[in-house]
Amino acid sequence: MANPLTPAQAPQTSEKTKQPKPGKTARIHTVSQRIVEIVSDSGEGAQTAGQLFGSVCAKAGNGVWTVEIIPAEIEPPSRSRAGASGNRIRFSSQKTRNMGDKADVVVAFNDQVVYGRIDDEAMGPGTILIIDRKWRNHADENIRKAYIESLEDFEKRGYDVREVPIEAETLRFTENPQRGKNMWALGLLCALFSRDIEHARTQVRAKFKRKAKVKGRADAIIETNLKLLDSGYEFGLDFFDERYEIPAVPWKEPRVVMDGNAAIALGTVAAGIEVCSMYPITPATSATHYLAAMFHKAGGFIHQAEDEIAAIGFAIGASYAGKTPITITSGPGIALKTEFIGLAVMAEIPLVIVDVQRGGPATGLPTKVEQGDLLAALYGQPGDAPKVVMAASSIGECFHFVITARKIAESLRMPVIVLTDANLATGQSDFPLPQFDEDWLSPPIDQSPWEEGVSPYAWDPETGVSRRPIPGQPGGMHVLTGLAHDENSRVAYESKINQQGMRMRSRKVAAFASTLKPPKIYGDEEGDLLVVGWGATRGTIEEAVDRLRADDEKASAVHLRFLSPMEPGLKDIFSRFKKVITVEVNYSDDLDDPFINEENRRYGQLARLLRSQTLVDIDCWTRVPGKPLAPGLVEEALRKKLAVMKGEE
Amino acid sequence: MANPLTPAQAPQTSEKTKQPKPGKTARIHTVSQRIVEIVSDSGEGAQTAGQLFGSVCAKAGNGVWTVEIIPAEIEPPSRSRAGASGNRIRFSSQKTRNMGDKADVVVAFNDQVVYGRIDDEAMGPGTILIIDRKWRNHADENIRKAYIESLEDFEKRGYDVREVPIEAETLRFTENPQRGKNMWALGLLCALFSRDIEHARTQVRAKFKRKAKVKGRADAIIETNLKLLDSGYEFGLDFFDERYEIPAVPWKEPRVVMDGNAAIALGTVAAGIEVCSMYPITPATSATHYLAAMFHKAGGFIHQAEDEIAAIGFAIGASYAGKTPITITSGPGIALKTEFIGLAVMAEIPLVIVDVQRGGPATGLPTKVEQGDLLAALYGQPGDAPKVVMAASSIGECFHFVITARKIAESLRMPVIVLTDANLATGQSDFPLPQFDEDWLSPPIDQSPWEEGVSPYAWDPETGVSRRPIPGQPGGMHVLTGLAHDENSRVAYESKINQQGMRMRSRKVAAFASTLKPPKIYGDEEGDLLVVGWGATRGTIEEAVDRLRADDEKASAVHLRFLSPMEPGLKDIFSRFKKVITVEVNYSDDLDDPFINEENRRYGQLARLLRSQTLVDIDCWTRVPGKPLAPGLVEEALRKKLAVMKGEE
Amino acid sequence: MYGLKLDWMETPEAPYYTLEDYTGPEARWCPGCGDFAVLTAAQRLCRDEQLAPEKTVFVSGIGCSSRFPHYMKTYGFHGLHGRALPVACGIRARRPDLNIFVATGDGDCCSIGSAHWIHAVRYNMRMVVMMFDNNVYGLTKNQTSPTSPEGLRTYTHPRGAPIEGMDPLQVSLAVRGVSFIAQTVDFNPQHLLATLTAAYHHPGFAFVRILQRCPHYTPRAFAPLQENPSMMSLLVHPDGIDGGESMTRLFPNRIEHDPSDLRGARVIAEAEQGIPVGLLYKNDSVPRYDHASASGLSATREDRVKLLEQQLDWFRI
Amino acid sequence: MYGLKLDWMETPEAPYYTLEDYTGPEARWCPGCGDFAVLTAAQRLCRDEQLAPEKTVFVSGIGCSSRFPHYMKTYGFHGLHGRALPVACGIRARRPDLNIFVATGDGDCCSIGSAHWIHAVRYNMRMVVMMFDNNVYGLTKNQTSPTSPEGLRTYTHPRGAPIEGMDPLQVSLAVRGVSFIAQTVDFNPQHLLATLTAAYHHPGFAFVRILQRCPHYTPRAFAPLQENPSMMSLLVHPDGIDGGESMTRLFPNRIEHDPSDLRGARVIAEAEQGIPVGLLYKNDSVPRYDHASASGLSATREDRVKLLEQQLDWFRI
Ligand SMILES: Cc1ncc(C[n+]2csc(CCOP(=O)(O)OP(=O)(O)O)c2C)c(N)n1
Ligand SMILES: Cc1ncc(C[n+]2csc(CCOP(=O)(O)OP(=O)(O)O)c2C)c(N)n1
Ligand code: SF4
Ligand code: SF4
Ligand SMILES: [Mg+2]
Ligand SMILES: [Mg+2]
Repeated sequence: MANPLTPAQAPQTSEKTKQPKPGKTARIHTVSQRIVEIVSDSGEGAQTAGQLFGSVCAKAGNGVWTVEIIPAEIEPPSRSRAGASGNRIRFSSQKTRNMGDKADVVVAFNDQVVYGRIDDEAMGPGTILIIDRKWRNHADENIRKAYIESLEDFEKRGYDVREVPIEAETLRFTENPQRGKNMWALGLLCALFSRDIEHARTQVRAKFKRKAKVKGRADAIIETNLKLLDSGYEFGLDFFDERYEIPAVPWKEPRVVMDGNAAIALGTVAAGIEVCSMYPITPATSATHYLAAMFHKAGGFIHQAEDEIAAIGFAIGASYAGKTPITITSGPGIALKTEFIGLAVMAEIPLVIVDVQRGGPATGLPTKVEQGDLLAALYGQPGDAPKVVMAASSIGECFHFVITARKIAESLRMPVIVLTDANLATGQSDFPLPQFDEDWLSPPIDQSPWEEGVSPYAWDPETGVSRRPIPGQPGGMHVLTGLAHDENSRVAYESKINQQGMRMRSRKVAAFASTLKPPKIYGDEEGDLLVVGWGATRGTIEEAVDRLRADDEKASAVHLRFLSPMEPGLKDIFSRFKKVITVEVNYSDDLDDPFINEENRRYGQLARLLRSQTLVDIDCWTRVPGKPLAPGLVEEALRKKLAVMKGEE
Repeated sequence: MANPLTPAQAPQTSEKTKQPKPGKTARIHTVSQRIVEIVSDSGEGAQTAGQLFGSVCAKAGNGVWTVEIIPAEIEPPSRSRAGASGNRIRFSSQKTRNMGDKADVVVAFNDQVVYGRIDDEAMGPGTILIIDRKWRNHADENIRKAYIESLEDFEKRGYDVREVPIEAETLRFTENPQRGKNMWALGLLCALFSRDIEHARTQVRAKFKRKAKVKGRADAIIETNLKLLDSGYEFGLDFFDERYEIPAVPWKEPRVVMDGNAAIALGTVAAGIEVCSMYPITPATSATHYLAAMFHKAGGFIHQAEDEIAAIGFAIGASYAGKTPITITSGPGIALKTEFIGLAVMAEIPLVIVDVQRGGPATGLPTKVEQGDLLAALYGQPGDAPKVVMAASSIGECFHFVITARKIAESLRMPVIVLTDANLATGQSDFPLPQFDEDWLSPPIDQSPWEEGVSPYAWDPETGVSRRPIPGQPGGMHVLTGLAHDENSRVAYESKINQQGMRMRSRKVAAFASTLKPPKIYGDEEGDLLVVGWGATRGTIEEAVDRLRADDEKASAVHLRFLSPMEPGLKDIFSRFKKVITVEVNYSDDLDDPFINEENRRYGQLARLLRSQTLVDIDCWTRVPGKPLAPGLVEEALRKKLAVMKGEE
Repeated sequence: MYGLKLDWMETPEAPYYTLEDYTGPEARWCPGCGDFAVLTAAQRLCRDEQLAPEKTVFVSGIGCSSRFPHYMKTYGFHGLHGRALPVACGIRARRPDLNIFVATGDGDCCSIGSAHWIHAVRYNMRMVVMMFDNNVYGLTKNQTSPTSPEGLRTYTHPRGAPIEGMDPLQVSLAVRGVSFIAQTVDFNPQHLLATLTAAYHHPGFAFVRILQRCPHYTPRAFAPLQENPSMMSLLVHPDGIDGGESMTRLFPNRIEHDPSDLRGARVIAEAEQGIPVGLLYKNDSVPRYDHASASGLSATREDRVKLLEQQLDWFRI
Repeated sequence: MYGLKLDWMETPEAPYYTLEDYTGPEARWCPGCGDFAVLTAAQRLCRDEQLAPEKTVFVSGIGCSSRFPHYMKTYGFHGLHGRALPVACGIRARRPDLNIFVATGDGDCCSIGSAHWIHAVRYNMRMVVMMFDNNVYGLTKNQTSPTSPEGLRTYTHPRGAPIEGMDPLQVSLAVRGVSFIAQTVDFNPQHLLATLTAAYHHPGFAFVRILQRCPHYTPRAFAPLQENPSMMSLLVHPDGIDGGESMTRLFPNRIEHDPSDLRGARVIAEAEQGIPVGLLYKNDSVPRYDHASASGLSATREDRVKLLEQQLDWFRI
């Protein structure tokens, strides 16, 4: 979890750029992209170094996408596979929208965390592994032996192993290497990738200025860290025979880089929301941490409730009183909010609910990625509870969708669920600097007298939409109720009234659907294979499709932002492809599993919805690895599907 | 709500039948069925009279189906439409499996409750309306006037109105007519339908014996009620010019008659369940009331928890400790249990969950009928939570499904949801006397040493099934967890283990599906129209289909008992009909609603599932009237569909 | 009350609200139900205090007593079973201007809602909570509630409730943040009104337990108190609830109790000296969470835009 | 302990359990976390009492402390956040033979789980509840808990927790049905073990609040107590918790307190005389709901079949 008090990005400074000392003459290759991981035991700061390196790359004009490498425990034992903590940074001279496949370079503070990355299939033959050589001389013989054995194994696996005196060098500047190695390593990476060291220094300065402010000895800390950075950098210039340059993307607009939870926090500010009501839960909480650090400056208030039920209840109260709120949670929290979401639908209470999905079911994989809550978002409530469900596919969308969701919630008078996931939540990426728009903010709360004769649910018969009286408005008095009710919000048991209420609530969704446009197709408008996705997999799917297209396969992709209602025109789009398949990070049976056939197969969640809605025979390829899908994995799966198709033709 | 201490049926007695005095010579018509309603203000006992009349009819060998008429308030004001309280009894010389259409006879204690029935579309031209004439002479002029006006209106509506001195006659035997009119009316009905008055006397005696036991003056009360019964009976013999006889069904087996909640309570006893953990909620609570009155005799225990979350948590604890429990609730309770159901799936905890569905969403229509929880039962949990979901289509199935559900839950080690609804819960019907089978009971809890080397989730790779160690079993120690875990129940974050766990949990459902048979088709195996249903609508749908078939329409029906997994062979069955349509009591958009087209239409819940699973273009006709669908209504809807089909052909 | 409201002192534009202005559709409780008395008292309170109906919200959960808002002519929120308090807290969060009342039952508050109850006491957000304690679940027709006395026969416990009922006063008094705890009875309209009035004026979370008759299911729960008022003890003190001389006379037993004395309140809650009626505890200086929650209300759009831009700038590359 | 267990007195078949038999996989808490001490104490308790591992169940919710069952070698149930107690009650319902321990955190128990906590105290079903109070949400990384002191800076309240922390002892003591309330500290292993032992022997619901150090997020929460033991008061009494002379010496302040004195316990819980350590309240004769829940255990299959047939007969036509 990133410290909310120390966002990864420092403000721009205009200090003069100091020219670094040139090192030995190395071959500098210009390449279009690289994937770097930096991993350590938890507490050794690889996450910070990774975040800073990501920022430096972004600053250098590269497109970046980072993925946090998070151990399960808070302080796992040192030198353990499961304890690997750090960051993966993919940066390139293009827009970068997924984590990529195998790492090109891994910087590891010990050999065991490397195994954590191997388990995660993060490395492959050719990966440059930069590792601290300190273990060679470790006091404990077992550790020495383990290290040597690991190194042999690494060679066997085809990694390009480079031992480097990370700790030894760090000790030249600080007594506690645990708190310095990361900066040295950052310097090393800056050298390897020909980054502007002054950018890095600015980042480091800003980072520790904030951090040190709390602990109160800013200058000394900054000084030490800068020394470490420079030392690593110079070591690198000297050490590497081959170095790399990744040209900047020719961006047209100014950009920002942040993680998805920060984007949600900023979206909340931008949407004019005043109340965020929450109960802590991984991986959603850090969004509220960001918010907590600054929301008060806009007069906003965060309520940490006694549980998730109270959190949404409080939000609903605030909404009834005229202040459309946000509540941010993850799967188990959504489960607990089920009943209140039903009430919000029934009584037509605007509300923004963010579900930062994690691995399920139950407690599942709390820190890991999954897209498993789609059906629960749509169908979790007993009874018919139509609502709007949308899914962000990028960090920029995390920001913008909160704004959109508040507007939809208020104009349709219903809860809107925004789905994101652990991948977006903790990964960083760049997107265009949002240009503030007055229209984003909610209008000030209306306290003028309510129009006489207008009932509190004066449903427009065509659209189901009605305006709501807010306490304080003279003449608007009514009793909101979760019981079936008529236009006047009077409890009613008559058949017709029940049917009408249901119809009006459903109609709002249909009316809203009529305002949506068909989704854009990525690739050709027709072809052999259409890949359908939703949520954070967008960049991955599109990269896989790009690779197929590079091989002249007729593949395209389409990505859905709205899941309820769905964007129109899907059936028509699907009809133009020989095969349609969803790629999702949730569970589906495979067709060759025992007992499984097409009729009883449990499909991926989006596939189930699309099959029902379009009757197109949509296949699915889904996996639940607890981590983002690599584009290569998707590519491989799609290639197999194409091969089968060709075999059959 | 029926008093649990006074089940509607008395034990058989072998008293000698006394011949009633013959009345004036009336024409006695033999008819195959009749629908009778008896309605009063709440507290005037029409419900009791109705229940007893139902029992008398059942006793006479008719097939019966009763529907409670329940007011929204506990004690609504007298003479109010919304206060109509009573019972509808359909009885016939065949198996009777739905409430039928318009009532043939309505006995009403005042004119206002008749309007309640009119609002409910319970009456039609020709309905015989037997009404208390006392209002003609009421002290309050407004009431007198209202009564006369009502009567004129009733005539205009074509009812066959018969004024009868209900209260006046009652006053001859008791000072408080509120507590006597119902027995007099019961006598009257016995005369009208040529019922054996001695059966009625036995019922009345049994009923008040139990009731009076509590209040302690049994004999006097019984005596008065019998006098009232006889008086009504004799009045009726004298009064009616035309009377009816409904021959008995030639049953081959002994039968019982009860309501669905009593059936669930008895099923719980029969299943060998020891623990029922619940929180009160309409319309589920009466099941636990029945149980509470007798469960202790089998050593069973009912826990009324502090809320629904605790109720299921307690049940899950009991299950972990080896005692598979039942928890009984309705929609809002299911919502609150969402998270724990996910845990039960994840940790593979057997559990029977009964959802007595009511009108939703939110508080909705608490006493009314709906089939709105199907998708929530399947998909309510965030993450993938495969489980078995089954729906009872009759009161007999309420009994048997609890037994089946416990067995499935234990053998698959997962929660099983049994769906019933307010219609089954409070309606009475007859079914064959269950013949006890040793096999119904759960085996005694295993405390023998756990087999060495067998892990706590030793999943059979083919079926996903494993045996569970129960606390107390030496060697079986393990930690059950809701986190992703391996075979040893160790928390695991590895991709493969997560994928495997998900696969095993899904596999169990698939393996179970392979043991199911395709559902039987009601009617011909192929034709023009196939109506698909689930739950309590079965009898209604089949009667509608019968009527179509009587007109040579090629219509058939199929009813699903298992919703997850679904019974096999559906696609094949569907392929043999030109059109397939579901009939459900939940919401769907109509195709001619504004903005609605086939692609964005929100279908009925079963239709959504079937479309997705079979890709057959399944239409739906659904309504949410808050009451059971009348067969005539379904018939009409289906005829329209057939007409459109023919027009199009 | 009784004409004491000096109409002529009001500005001509300000409307004078009559009982009528607070009276919604005819209430639908059983005849003799204690809820009627509370409804009357609440309507009187509103009239006496001249609360603008549009500035007044009655929030409830689910239960007979939770039907309350429907019978008022103010704003109302009839939500979910057990969840009245989070909703009321959410309403209060940014609306210091509203008058907030909560109607909740013993099941609603002390069973399914107990987490929210405990925490609402902690938060001490200004509102009046009327906890209707009829010792039973009324709306669902006769099940044991957490305050049902041991042995009470209900449909879930036909052979008697297996454990003692809990004491909502004692529990509330144990929560840090507690600032107003009172008990009253529905069958003494004067005390009831005086109690609700005191609660209304309390600057914080005012919790009032109302012993409420349910003739339908627990006809004997409070009948002994009504028949024999000496089973109750009226709490008297200058800082306590003053229902006037005529009301006081109805209680033969009185206990002098200083409502600032928390320990004393706990002893009184044990009811060894009779069921207490009156103000057990009051402390006006307990910090209020609604002060924290409303602290940003004066922020402007400009503040927000500035924050947004500052933050975006921070993340800019 | 220390060899006092007389092995030779046991029947030859009965195994002697060593610490080993209760020690699960290596515990994964932060270095210096107080949870380790509790784990050690629990394992010792099991060994000292020779609890059959297969008859022993540790139940927990979610939190750092709720990882507890994983590190035992007994049965365990690591369920949902806030829901340990309903599960434990359900396990107890029909299993008088099992030893049941609950591990729950201050967030797990006093925030999301507070309804169950209150009601579990009421039910008084036999079990030992270890409430790990580190004044913070540990597992989710530093958010305010209901016991966080006012002003504590956490990630949800970077400018300080807005209200006072609640007192779990006082709240528990207010619930009718309460039968055992004790407080101990993780940094005094002897007192900790003695307290858990007393709790284990209590015939009912034994609630133990453990002041637990979280060096990671609240390093200063209990450091003052450790540094200055005179901030604590040891409760001493012949019926209290006896940790032995050596342990007693570590507490400069002592209060003589009879654990049967509920009112006294409430005063002590206010901590005006220092943070109490020891047994606040104990009453062995409070009725137990697990007696009611297990009352049908002796019923036979025949009883059941008879009931079924009798009932079916009743409904027969
Ligand atoms: C989630 C949920 N569970 C259960 C119910 C059913 N229910 C409605 S009111 C009620 C209890 C009412 O008792 P109480 O709160 O004491 O109010 P009273 O009717 O006695 O005034 C219950 C259990 C519900 N509506 N929602
Ligand atoms: C329903 C649900 N909500 C939230 C969470 C996230 N969560 C896990 S542990 C925890 C709080 C832990 O605090 P505490 O109970 O004090 O235990 P500690 O970690 O301090 O030992 C939270 C909020 C969750 N797992 N499930
Ligand atoms: S059941 Fe009881 S509480 Fe409910 S309305 Fe009737 S008398 Fe009042
Ligand atoms: S965060 Fe605190 S409570 Fe959790 S393991 Fe670390 S020290 Fe222990
Ligand atoms: Mg009540
Ligand atoms: Mg904690």
